[in-house]
Amino acid sequence: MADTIQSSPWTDDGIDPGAVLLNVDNISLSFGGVKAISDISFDVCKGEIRAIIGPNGAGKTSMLNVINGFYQPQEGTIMFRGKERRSMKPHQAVGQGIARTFQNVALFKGMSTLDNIMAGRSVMMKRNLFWQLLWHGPALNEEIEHREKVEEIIDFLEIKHIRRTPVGNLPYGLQKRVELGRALAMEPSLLLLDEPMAGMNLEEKEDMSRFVLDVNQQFGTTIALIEHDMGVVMDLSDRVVVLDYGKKIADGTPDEVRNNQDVIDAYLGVPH
Amino acid sequence: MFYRISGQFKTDYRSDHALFRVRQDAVLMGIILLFAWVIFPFTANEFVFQALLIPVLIYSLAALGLNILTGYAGQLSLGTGAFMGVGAYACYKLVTIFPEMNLLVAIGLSGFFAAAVGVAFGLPSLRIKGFYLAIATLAAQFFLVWLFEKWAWLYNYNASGAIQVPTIDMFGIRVAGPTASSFVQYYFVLFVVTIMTIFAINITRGHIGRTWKAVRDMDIAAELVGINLLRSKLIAFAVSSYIVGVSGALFVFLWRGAAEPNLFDIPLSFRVLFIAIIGGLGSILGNYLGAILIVALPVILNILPEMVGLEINAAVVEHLNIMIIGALIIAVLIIEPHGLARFWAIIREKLIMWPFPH
Amino acid sequence: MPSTGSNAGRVPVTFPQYLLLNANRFADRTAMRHKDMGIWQSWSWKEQFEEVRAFSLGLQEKGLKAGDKVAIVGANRPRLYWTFCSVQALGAIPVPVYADAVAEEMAYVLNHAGTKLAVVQDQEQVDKLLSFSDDIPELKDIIYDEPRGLRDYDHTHLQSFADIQEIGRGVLAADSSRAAAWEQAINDADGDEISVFLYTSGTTGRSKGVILKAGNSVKAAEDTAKFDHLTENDSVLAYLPLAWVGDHYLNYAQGYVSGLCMACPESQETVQHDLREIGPTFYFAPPRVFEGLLTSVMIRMEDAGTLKKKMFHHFLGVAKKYGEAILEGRPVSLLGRISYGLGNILVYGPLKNTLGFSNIRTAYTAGEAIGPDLFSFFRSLGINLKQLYGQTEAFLYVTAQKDGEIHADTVGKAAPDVEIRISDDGEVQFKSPGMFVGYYADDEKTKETVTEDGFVKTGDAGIFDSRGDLKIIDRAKDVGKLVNGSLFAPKYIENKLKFFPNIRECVAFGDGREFCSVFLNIDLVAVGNWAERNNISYGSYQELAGLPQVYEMMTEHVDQVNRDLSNEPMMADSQIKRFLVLHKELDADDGELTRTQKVRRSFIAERYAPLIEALYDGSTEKFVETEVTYEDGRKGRISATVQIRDMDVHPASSVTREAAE
Amino acid sequence: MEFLNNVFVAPFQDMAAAPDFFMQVVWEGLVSGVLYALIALGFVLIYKSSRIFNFAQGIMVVFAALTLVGLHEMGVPALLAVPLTLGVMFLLAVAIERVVLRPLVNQPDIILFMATIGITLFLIGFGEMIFGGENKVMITEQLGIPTGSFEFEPFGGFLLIEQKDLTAVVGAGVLVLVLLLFLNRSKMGRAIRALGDDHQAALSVGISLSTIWVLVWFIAGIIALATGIVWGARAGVSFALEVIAYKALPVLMLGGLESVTGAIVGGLAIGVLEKLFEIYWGQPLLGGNTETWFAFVFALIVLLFRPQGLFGEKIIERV
Repeated sequence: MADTIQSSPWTDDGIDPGAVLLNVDNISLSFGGVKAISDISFDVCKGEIRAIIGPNGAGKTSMLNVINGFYQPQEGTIMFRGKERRSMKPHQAVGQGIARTFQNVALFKGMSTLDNIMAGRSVMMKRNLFWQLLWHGPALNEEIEHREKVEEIIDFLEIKHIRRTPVGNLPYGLQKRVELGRALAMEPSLLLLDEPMAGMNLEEKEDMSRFVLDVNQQFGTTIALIEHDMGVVMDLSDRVVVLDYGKKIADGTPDEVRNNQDVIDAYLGVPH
Repeated sequence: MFYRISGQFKTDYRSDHALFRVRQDAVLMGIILLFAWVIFPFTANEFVFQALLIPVLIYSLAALGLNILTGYAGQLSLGTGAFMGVGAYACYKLVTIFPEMNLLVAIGLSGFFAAAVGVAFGLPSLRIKGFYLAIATLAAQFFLVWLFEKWAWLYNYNASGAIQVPTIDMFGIRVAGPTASSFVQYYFVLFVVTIMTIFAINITRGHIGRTWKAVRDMDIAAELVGINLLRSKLIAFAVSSYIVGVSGALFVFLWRGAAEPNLFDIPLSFRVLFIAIIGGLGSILGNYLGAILIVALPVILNILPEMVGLEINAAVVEHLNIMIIGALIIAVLIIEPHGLARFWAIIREKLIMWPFPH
Repeated sequence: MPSTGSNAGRVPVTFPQYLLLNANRFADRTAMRHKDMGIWQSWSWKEQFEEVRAFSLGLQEKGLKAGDKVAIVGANRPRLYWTFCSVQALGAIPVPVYADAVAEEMAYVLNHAGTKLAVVQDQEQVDKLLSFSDDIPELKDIIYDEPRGLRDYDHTHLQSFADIQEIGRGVLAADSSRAAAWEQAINDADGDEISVFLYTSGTTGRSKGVILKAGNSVKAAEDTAKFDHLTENDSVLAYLPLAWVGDHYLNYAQGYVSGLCMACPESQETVQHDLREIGPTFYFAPPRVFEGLLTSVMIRMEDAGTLKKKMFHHFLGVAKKYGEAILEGRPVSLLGRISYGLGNILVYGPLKNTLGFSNIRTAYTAGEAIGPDLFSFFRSLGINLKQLYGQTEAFLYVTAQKDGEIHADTVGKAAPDVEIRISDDGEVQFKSPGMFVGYYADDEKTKETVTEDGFVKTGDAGIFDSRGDLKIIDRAKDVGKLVNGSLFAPKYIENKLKFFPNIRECVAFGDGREFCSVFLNIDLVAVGNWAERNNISYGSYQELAGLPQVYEMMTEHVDQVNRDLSNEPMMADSQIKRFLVLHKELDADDGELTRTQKVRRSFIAERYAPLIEALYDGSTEKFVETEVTYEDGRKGRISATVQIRDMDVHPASSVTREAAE
Repeated sequence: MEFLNNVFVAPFQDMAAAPDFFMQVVWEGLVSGVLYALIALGFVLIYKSSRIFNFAQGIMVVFAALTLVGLHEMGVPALLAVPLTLGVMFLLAVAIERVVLRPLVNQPDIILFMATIGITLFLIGFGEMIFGGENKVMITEQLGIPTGSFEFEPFGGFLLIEQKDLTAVVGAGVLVLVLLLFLNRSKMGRAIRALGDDHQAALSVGISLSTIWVLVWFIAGIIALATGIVWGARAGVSFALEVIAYKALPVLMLGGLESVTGAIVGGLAIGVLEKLFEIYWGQPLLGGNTETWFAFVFALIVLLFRPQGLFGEKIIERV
């Protein structure tokens, strides 16, 4: 039963609901002279769904990569859970409660759904080599303990029937769902979703939207997402940042953004 | 067909995580163990021990070590032979410096030397990937073999430049040296291989094994789910090299009896690699299947013409053997890139689905 | 652990009493399983007892009293099954409702039964109930099993199953005497209490609430459990709709009485897989499920290699020859036994295993006629498949086939303690231990159904064959008479014809006529395949249907049916004298079939009146023109000259005639 | 102190003391380097065009040389033996494409790599069975390669340059030039280069994938023959030659798997450096024979600081 999920400490990051969880300040990032992001600032508040939108090449994915430590920005600072940082290793970001999914599904193809999601809990699994060699005893207990958590996620995402299927054999929509499951398994306080609905049909999009909302409501997980489908973004998110050519051009509620002239121009491809 | 899995269901995670989730697998394993532990040793003659049983076990173990690194953690290594050498030389030094040391302990310890060297050569793996890393492991291969040759201390300044296994008793039973019986040596090797296999199974199905597979399948994603790549890879290098080192010690002490540096040269590395590939990367079982094939093939090629009354000279047989192994590798890769282990998995699956084709 | 004091030695007369008994005698044996979170979560009888008690006490605390009705809506879930017993323990009445019923239908049942509480599975059901909450003023509270998605709902009249159990456990912890009082109340029951309302799915008119009494229900279940030797070692997969009498009887009632283990599947989609995992010992499925299984077996074997296919069909042949005889313990030659044994290793054993039938001791099918070949196929594999005939009003069993007395064309003899008779107009009537006491709040219907001497009218027409087995031949209202006064049961004849794979549909006529005649629809796939194999070319259904070779084939089939009929004294006069193959397929789009693919006899009779006329006026062919609706909705007309064939009639078999006389 | 002196001072003093010997060492290194570069070039070509890490390149050298000498032993005139050998190499390319590459198309890199190891083994067994395993002498003279030597006396010392080495260097240079011209100027060559980047684009040129593969493997075969002749002339023809093929691997690490320039520069650099190391450090300090591993360790160390190799582009990882 999913009863226990409600009482899990997933959101226990010491930040009050509504307060700033992540603050991105004057970030700039460039690759060999090409500016991917220039001087962008915005914040993500605890418990909200924050969307980052923009035309292709606007620097959205780069922004996520900066947030979870995959890229090191040349300028600017990031404040997460009240601590300021310049840079960190991605696996340290996970340790601090940032999880993410990828634009192109990045699952472990040779492993089953179950193992993929279990892999999401690697950070939390502490039994060392010695215990692993023995298997029976502490290592197995730890494995089972995490299996129980993972089964809750599998139940939550309604992917029970593919539990033991190698993910490489799954249809795209389900792969995306498994990837969300793997991110959830990290029990993040901030979940970054990179185009969670890309390449999906309408029905799959509706399913995924429901899961995103459910995650947000049921676990109180703060979510920052990139998405192309404007309809989905406007329905899902509490606040929206709009990027274009690596610059921030608008920031506000879906309604505010929808009526912003710069945004309309950017999406219509008006040169500037 | 014989796999009838209806009614075998799991009521807790403990049994769901059991090694044999299907009863018939356990039965099959029991039969294999019965053969390995009782039937083979009591029916084999000297030739079978020396040409088949003991080398199969030792090569399997070496391939198992390599498979952990290459098949599970995805780090291609071409230097297995040299790491076997580290194990063998370490063991040699241990038993000659501490003659009282139990051979089992000495072999166990010698693995740690191999592990240490493995970690040292594994360090670049964070920055160097794929084929570049494979070439880098050749650096270990060539450097170490050169070292075995040039560092006279390693072979106790023997004039021949080779190491000679001394006579060693354990609990009053002769286990190594020219006068040790094959029967005893077989059990010794079997014991070590069994223990190592259990360890390997345990570690590959646990969370460390899972991080390896994650790194293998997609290292960037692995990093972004919080897996420390360097740590994960180094553990793989250490565990792999340990097992390879132990197999190297067994190779010399329980089988060959003596070794020159060039024994550990690149042909040995490749031999082990072939076993792992033909057996199946990313599988434990495959190492045994691959070893059986690669070890038995020349024996069969030698015996077969005789049996049908043909006389083929030894050199031709040798060349034929190499050719066939080469062709076999290509054939296995074309038919089933995941090796004999996958063949078995498919057969098993078919037996479960029987009489349906899929 | 329940105290045994006051109840020692007494035979339980209610299901809650059985719960107490089982919690003692089968304490640590598994009572319930549910595939959830990747494993089969299991509860022993003792644990089940504790779950039920906690929920029951929680309900009591919430004010549920004897006589209150509680709706139960959802799929097969342990908590919903526990709800039955929890409610019954308080003297209240569970009312299971079909979870897939449309809102209007569900509202009707809830209002009619007057439920004040509903225990439902999940958000979907909660939403459904809330959507028409204005129409069901009496329903005050909803309790749900799965909390998913319900977090932000207004919880003033909505609570989770777990919360209610928490209340119950709190009560127990606070006041230890409550447990004893709860058990005492259970033990005080004398069996005259109402056990459950089962609403029949209304094929005609509104649903009717069948009232079943505890003592009767228990007695019926005890009888059949004994009949099939069910014990605590048996297991079933509970996958049938919760509100259907079959599920309630076979799983819940027989389960409590015998102590068997009930397993709930993970979801409706995984039933086949879960069945395979559990490998139950007792199984029930309607004929269409078995038919689907057979079809899928054959289709899956199509992809096999030639050698394997040959082997497979060879051993199916062996099974056909010896299988049933071996199953029934009849003498079989040594060679036959060896062949069958080999087949068992190579085919039957593995096949049963992949289907999940390895451990089956008893399997039942019911609900409609099952084809003799289909029936024999499963029996020849060594599966003890039997037929039963039952009704909600009987609390299931009216007849059941006894081990070793199995015939594909009958539903067996009266079940234990059941009395059956056939009324003058051919209707089957019965008196049974589990018999209902009436329809809830519908005395008129009750009077219509129960005769003055206490028999229940089934609405089915039946006959006893020479062995004394009951044959159900049709709905009573569809049965007519030939001019000579002998019985005419169209469905019976149609079913016999439809068991031929080449015949897709057929309609029999004869009521008030001289003789019986039929319309046939060939099966385009089966006959098409046959035509291809024999190099017969055809352009359309119409052309194929009119081919002389096809008529030859149909003649053979009809003749076979006539031969069969001639062996049945009651039916010998219904042999088919004339038939025709219709020039078009009967189609739901044209109103000839219902959406559930049943023939609409009267509509067809009207639409094809000229053809019927031709059948009885002796002409050998008839030109007709018919309006048809194409798939895209357009209308068109097709015309054809339909051939009519005369058939020879077989003399009624003298042996059976004598026996009948 | 003495140790530091031995490592960091003495070798350079030695070099300065005998500049003529130093030049001799560099020359020897260069000649080896040319051969390394040639083998590496074969690797690069195949890798560029098909993403296959062709482990069999080394054995192709041996196989080509053996075939040439073997044919001559059977009485085929030397100058006819060369085209015949080329024919054999072409058949080999066709066979490999048919039997190995085509069935394995779209398999992961590592599988193809393993397959080339299979090819290696097969060719070893096959070659030995046909031509025997014993050492053979390259038919240098018969091919018209000059065998004399030039002697110089720079800095009052003595420098010996063998004519066959010079021929090898010049010949290799010509071969590389022709190859570069082919790759850059011809339609086929451009297709090969495009293939490395994008299969579709290459196919749109209108040349079938199998044709390109056969061609590339054939070119690798030509290079192998050239290498085999040159190296055989220096060290005799036997399967020991295979070892030199391994030397091409650190060259590839250093130069990058896809860079033609990298292969050439890397080959020359490694040839020279390993010789210098052996003479000035290896033999006096380490007991010699360091050439077996020097190149690998050197490449490994370089790679640690430049993971993309000397000529690779900086890798930006994307997700």
